[in-house]
Amino acid sequence: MTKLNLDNNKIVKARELSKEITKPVHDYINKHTTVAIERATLRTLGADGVNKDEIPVPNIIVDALADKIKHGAAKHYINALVRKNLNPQQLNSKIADGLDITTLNFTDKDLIDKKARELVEAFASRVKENVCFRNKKIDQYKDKENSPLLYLIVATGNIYEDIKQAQAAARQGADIIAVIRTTGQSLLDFVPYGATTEGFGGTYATQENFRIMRKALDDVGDEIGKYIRLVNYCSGLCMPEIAAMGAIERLDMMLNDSMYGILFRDINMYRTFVDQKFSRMINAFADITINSGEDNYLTTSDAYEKAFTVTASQFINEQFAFDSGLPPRLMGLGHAFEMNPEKENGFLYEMAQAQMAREIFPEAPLKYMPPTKYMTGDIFKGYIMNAMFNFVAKATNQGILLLGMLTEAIHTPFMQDRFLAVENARYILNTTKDFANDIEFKKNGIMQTRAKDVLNQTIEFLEEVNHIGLFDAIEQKMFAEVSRPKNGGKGFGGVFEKSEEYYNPVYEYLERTLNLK
Amino acid sequence: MTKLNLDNNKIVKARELSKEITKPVHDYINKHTTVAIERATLRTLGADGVNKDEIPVPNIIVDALADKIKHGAAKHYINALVRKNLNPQQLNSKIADGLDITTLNFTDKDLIDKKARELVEAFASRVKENVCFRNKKIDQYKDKENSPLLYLIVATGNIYEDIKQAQAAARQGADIIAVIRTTGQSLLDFVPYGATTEGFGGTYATQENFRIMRKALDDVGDEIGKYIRLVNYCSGLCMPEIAAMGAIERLDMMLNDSMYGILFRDINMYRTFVDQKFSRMINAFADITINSGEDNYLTTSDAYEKAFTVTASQFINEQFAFDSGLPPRLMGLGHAFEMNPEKENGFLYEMAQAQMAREIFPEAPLKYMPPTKYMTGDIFKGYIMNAMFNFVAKATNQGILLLGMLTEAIHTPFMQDRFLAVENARYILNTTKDFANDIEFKKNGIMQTRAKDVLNQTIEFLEEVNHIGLFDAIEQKMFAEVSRPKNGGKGFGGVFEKSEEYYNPVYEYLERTLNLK
Amino acid sequence: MIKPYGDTLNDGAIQLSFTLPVPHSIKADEAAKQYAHKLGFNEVEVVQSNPLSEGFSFFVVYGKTNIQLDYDKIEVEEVKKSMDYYQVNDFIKENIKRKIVVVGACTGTDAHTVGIDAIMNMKGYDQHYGLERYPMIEAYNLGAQVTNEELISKAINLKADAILVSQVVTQKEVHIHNMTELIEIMEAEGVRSDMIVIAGGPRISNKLALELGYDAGFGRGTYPENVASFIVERLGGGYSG
Amino acid sequence: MIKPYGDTLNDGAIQLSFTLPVPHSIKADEAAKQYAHKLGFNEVEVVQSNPLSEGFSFFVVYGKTNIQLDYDKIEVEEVKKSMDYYQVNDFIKENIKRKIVVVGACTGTDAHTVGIDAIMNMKGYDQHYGLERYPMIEAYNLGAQVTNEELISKAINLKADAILVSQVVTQKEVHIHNMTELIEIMEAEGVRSDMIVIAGGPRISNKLALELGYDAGFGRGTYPENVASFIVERLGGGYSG
Ligand code: B12
Ligand code: B12
Ligand SMILES: Cc1ncc(COP(=O)(O)O)c(C=O)c1O
Ligand SMILES: Cc1ncc(COP(=O)(O)O)c(C=O)c1O
Repeated sequence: MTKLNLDNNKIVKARELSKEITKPVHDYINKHTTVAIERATLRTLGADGVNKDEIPVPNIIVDALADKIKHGAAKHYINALVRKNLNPQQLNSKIADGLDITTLNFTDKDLIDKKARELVEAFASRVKENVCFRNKKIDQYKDKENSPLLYLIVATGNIYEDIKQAQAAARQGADIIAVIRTTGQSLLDFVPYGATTEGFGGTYATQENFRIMRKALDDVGDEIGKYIRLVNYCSGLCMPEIAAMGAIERLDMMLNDSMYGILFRDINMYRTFVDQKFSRMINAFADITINSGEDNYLTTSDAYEKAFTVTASQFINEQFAFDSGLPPRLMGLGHAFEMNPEKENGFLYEMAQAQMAREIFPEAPLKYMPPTKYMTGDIFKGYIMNAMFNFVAKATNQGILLLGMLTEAIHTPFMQDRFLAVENARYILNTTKDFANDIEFKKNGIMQTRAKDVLNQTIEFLEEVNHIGLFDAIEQKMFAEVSRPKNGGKGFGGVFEKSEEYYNPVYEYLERTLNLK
Repeated sequence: MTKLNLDNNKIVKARELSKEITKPVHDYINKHTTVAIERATLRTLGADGVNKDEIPVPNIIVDALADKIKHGAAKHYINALVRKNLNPQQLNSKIADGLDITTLNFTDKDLIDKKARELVEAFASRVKENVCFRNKKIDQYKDKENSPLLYLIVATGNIYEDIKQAQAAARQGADIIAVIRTTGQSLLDFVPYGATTEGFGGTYATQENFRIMRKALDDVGDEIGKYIRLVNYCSGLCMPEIAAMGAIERLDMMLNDSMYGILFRDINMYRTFVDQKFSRMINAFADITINSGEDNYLTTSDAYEKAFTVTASQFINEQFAFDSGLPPRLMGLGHAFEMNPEKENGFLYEMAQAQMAREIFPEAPLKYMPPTKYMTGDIFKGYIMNAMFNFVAKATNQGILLLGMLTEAIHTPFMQDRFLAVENARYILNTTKDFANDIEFKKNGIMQTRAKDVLNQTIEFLEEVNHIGLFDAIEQKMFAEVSRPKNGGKGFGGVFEKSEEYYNPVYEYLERTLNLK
Repeated sequence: MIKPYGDTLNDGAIQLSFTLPVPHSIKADEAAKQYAHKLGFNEVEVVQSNPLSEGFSFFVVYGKTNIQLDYDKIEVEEVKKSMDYYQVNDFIKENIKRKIVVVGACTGTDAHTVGIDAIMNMKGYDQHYGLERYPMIEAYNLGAQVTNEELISKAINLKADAILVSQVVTQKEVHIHNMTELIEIMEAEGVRSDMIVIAGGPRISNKLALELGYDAGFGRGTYPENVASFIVERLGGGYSG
Repeated sequence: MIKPYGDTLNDGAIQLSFTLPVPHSIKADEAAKQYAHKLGFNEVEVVQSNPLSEGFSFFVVYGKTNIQLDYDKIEVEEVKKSMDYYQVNDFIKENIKRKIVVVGACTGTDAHTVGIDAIMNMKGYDQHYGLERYPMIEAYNLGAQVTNEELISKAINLKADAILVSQVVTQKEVHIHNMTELIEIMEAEGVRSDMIVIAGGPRISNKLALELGYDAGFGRGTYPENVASFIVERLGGGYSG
């Protein structure tokens, strides 16, 4: 028997509702493309580099296409390669120097298709090699992994400083390193280029930064006998491009939510929904675990009152993930320990919520976020809040544990803060190791009742969303207490209805490979 | 059903064994008195003050009696009062000035008895008033009490500095204040006199210090609307005198163990056993909760391996307490959270042990001691160890929670250390409030099995002690891994076989009142 | 004169923790100790030291210092008791005699809305109504990630009496750059003196804000009425409550 | 030259916490800040402040300092690699050619036996045999709360080569008084130079012990072989291992 004794019919019901909710969105998605999807497609085919104004080659191409983009950008790039008989690097530098490939006449369809197959094959085999390498390393070093995996962030703004911090964290016991992005990058409609050393509250996500951090983590991993996973942010206006870059540079996890950009970055909803699908297909193909962002709801809403919005969003994220070919084992659905520490029995409510996520999504490597909102300058109090959080994480068998920092309310982590966070987690995880197996929840006790109530509220909420429709529900403030107009927000101009002759060999390849057609 | 599902027959068995073990000791106790018992008796009758060499009046009398003490000291003091027609204060100063009352001829037995009744009555009514006052205050302020009660120590060495610290602690949320004694006082065969400002690692226990701290706590208690309990150490060579002083000055709890002095202070075993009985009778009469010292076993032995010695000692302490007329509600039996923090599932073993104490001694306000041995200079780690300790305390419904200090390995507590300790406890107690009620332990799980094993080991151990006899068992290192020779240790010279005509109206009064005869 | 207090008056006891960029070793411990001495501590105990990584070590230190502070000489601005919701509205009615206009935003790349929402939103914060609720205040909350240009032009259009700027992210001094820029643009456009400009955020102090050319700065735990009081008093002459 | 490290080389970041004997107030916060300035910090943030009692307030502070330390100039005694159990016994056999006698105790009012037991008892500590186990050492552990007189007279009677003193309680410098007294008595009795005298305990450093007239001092984490090595080398001339 499960601990919470939830009614399975209700879980099934919630899943059905999410399927109904996402259906019309999915119809929309299938009919549209975006500038970001096209740029991402170009990247998988080999487009890269920047011109003298630091404009990336994929942007130059897409900008030049303007609304011809509705036919797909890939054909132009492949055509140019064939016609000019160049390899991608050569073509990229010509484009950077001013060549406008969108004005070239198209060559034979067969030649283009052949070249497309070759390029897609090159991308696919690179990604498959990455997956293979990763699996081998994980398998080799499995014994030393923590359970849950310990996830630490670095956020110095300087990739070389980040490396020091990341390697230190790995040596201290981290399993996963996330390089936090600089504030504001998510609103850039291009991906910066090269190694960077100047970010605010985080470091730019660039392909070069991915590459050098990947290497640094592989090195320290071999040193300590562990595979250290690398995470970045597959979100914002360049979501699909980041997915492509991550697949190529062997990132292992990606923050990637179906609605986060809409609600928390005011990115247009159509843009986000269309982008997230392709991004997730790439993530699925590259065997990259996504982390959804339900924790964010609780930074603006009350974690006790609005717990159901987290559960509802998990169901919706799951459904969108299914639609993109992501298997449950790659769904790092998010949630967080954010109740007011002054709340009587807060620990029980947190445990109930975390256990509920565990039982509803049994195969998902749930990603559990630490207290942030109620952290204060009292680093001592914060440190024990983090301990209770670690306890719940272990007791409810979470997959990914983002470690809380005792200085959360003060600054981005110091090196010593991370050390103390790992020390905290290791102590708690070890001393409470089999606690969850050793107890049962009292029938109709506080925890069982709480989970039942939240599930009921979730179903009510999903019914209402389904009734109104997801687009309108978002407009009507039903999520995160924020209203986002359908045609408002950033990036709406980058959404295009696909033409009849829309061509995208990468999208097709992925659809086929992921059995989405 | 209980959480641990312990076999009740085994609990009964362990109790029977303890009864058998203490029987021969009790026979010894009944036949003997000690210098400390006589001095304590004198104190209850009014003896007090010091001479110019700082020798306390009770010591002057007892020293003068030499081995005439076997008839009891009380008769001499009462006789002197009657013969000289003085009140105790007047007599005390005469004694301090050199009067030797042991050379006075005895007056009429009747006159002595009458005076004895009067003096005992005065003592009894003072103590009863104290009890009454305390109960009234506790009742009045009940709502603000924590559960478990939060117990904090002060240890500056200076009673006036202690007061500041104690009042600060009370304002921060403490329910109980213990004034730690200066190192070495337990080996003094007299009680120092007056207010003191010079102690090492603690403050002298003197009647004046008791009095002024009592007043300070009553004051701050009224300020914050709480009854603040005061604790001191009823142990060492002056155990019965401290009991008497505590009864008079309305202390509320006393550290008081039947074997602690033997094992941890190398005080002679006969002396200790005889002293502890009278001390406990006074405590019982004054409605003072005792705190036994089982935690001390774990500072020298391993808490996992030697857990059974704690349980065994609890049974023995309980039996000795019964023999002195202490009801279970005054038995603050001790134990501690002292397992190695690196131990896998350590939290479960601690929880099992604490829950076992709870189930075996359902009415006792168990006193739970924090981690000390594995505390290090890493104050952050220490702080979360204390959090886990607080968690177990709440989950197993302990009565008295001695708060751990994050600086345990460094110094006696700073004011801020105490504040942080209270903050820690209040957060944990509140956030996990009904956790214990909301869970059950898995049948034959780690915790149930552990408790069963420890109870079995306890019984085996008690059987062996019973077989060998308690005196020899102590000599043979069976407790605390230390051997104490029967005739060795401090204070053996102060033990005397009572004569036929031994006279002690206080002892008799207490025996009668406590239904021990 | 005061000193820190551990368990005895003027014992000067302080707890420190820090990392040094040196490999964990006995030499590192000694360095930590001597470093504490350099900070003015005389009795120093390095009670814990841990390796963090190659070339980095972490220390917990307790020390005692003789450095004293003259407490009587500490000057803090007198915290004016701020008006409450009702008093602010009454004050505007009586002294300013028209609705006042306030425009607020979390500016630059900073996306933290909770702070500015706490001040401005209808529902307010911790049982204190936000400015939108004030009948005598027209409040416009532009949200987060608003550029300085946008904020200023909006304020000009609305003829704002006051601008509220929230800044939460302070890493690498990003808030300083951003706050300075706002004032520079306003001065360039010649509108600085037309409005009261106020900054707020958990790491913003009044002192810092004044230095950067703002009229006031508000930190942690500010309530809407605090900033409302300030604005209306500036606009309508002092308040003697 | 080094400085503390937060997240950037030489940022000089340090965490502090302390109590000031002043009532909790804005003035108290400012005092905490200025106090940190006096300690040499320039960017100071009082991130938390709490009332502790009437007239006492507690602060958590982060600060950045420019104070530097010349790491190259730090001198620590070279830690001689200590001999192990076998080497010590062999060394005694070869160089001293008789059993040596060691007498130890935790002295004064100090009742902490665990430390001296760790060094002397048969079973040892953390898998390191205690001195009683060494075939070439005759070890006498007198336990705790032993007076200096007792310890000295026992050492004289046993013709001890070395005396081991453990001191754990250090409050109000009780260990200093007690350790000093031992040396004074030994000197008065003219036996100081007859024996090696060693102190140990969690707050004892070699430096302190030397200052008080001991031959050596051992702190936290000492193993029996460390002190055994020291003794036999002193008795039998250097060891080059
Ligand atoms: C919630 C939160 C978020 C949410 C924000 C959601 C939202 N819609 O606002 C999310 C998850 C999106 C987020 C993201 C990030 N965050 Co954030 N976040 C926090 C958190 C946990 C709480 C902040 C909060 O809501 N406080 C509650 C409000 C009520 O308090 P307040 O802002 O201080 O406001 C009060 C006063 O300051 C004042 N006030 C504030 N503004 C104004 C304005 C005026 C005019 C006045 C008068 C008063 C005033 O009044 C308010 C009420 O009293 C803090 C950590 C913490 N516990 O403090 C980190 C924190 C602020 N975030 C931080 C960072 C770095 C980020 C990121 C940049 C990380 C990244 N690289 O991705 C991102 C990106 C955001 C961006 N582009 O800016 C850092 C900032 C470090 C620093 N000092 O520079 C913090 C301290 C966490 C940390 N230790 O790293 N974050
Ligand atoms: C266990 C313990 C006790 C036990 C002692 C049991 C026993 N038989 O020893 C009990 C409960 C009895 C006790 C009582 C007291 N304790 Co106590 N106790 C501790 C505790 C928890 C652990 C000490 C310990 O065993 N450490 C383990 C051993 C192996 O480590 P060690 O002693 O450092 O020894 C190592 C080295 O230092 C070195 N070493 C030690 N001695 C020697 C000698 C030589 C020659 C050499 C070469 C090396 C050497 O080698 C050892 C192995 O590496 C500490 C707190 C802590 N976590 O450290 C408090 C602590 C030491 N106690 C303290 C106090 C104040 C007391 C009391 C005085 C309190 C009171 N007023 O009642 C009493 C009274 C005792 C007295 N009269 O001295 C304080 C001391 C504060 C200070 N700095 O002055 C501490 C720090 C707790 C605190 N924060 O208040 N205590
Ligand atoms: C799902 C998700 N995406 C992205 C981010 C990062 O934010 P930004 O979009 O500003 O990079 C977060 C941060 O919490 C997140 O939860
Ligand atoms: C039962 C008991 N008595 C007394 C004491 C205090 O020790 P001392 O006898 O040195 O005052 C303790 C300390 O832990 C104790 O547990």
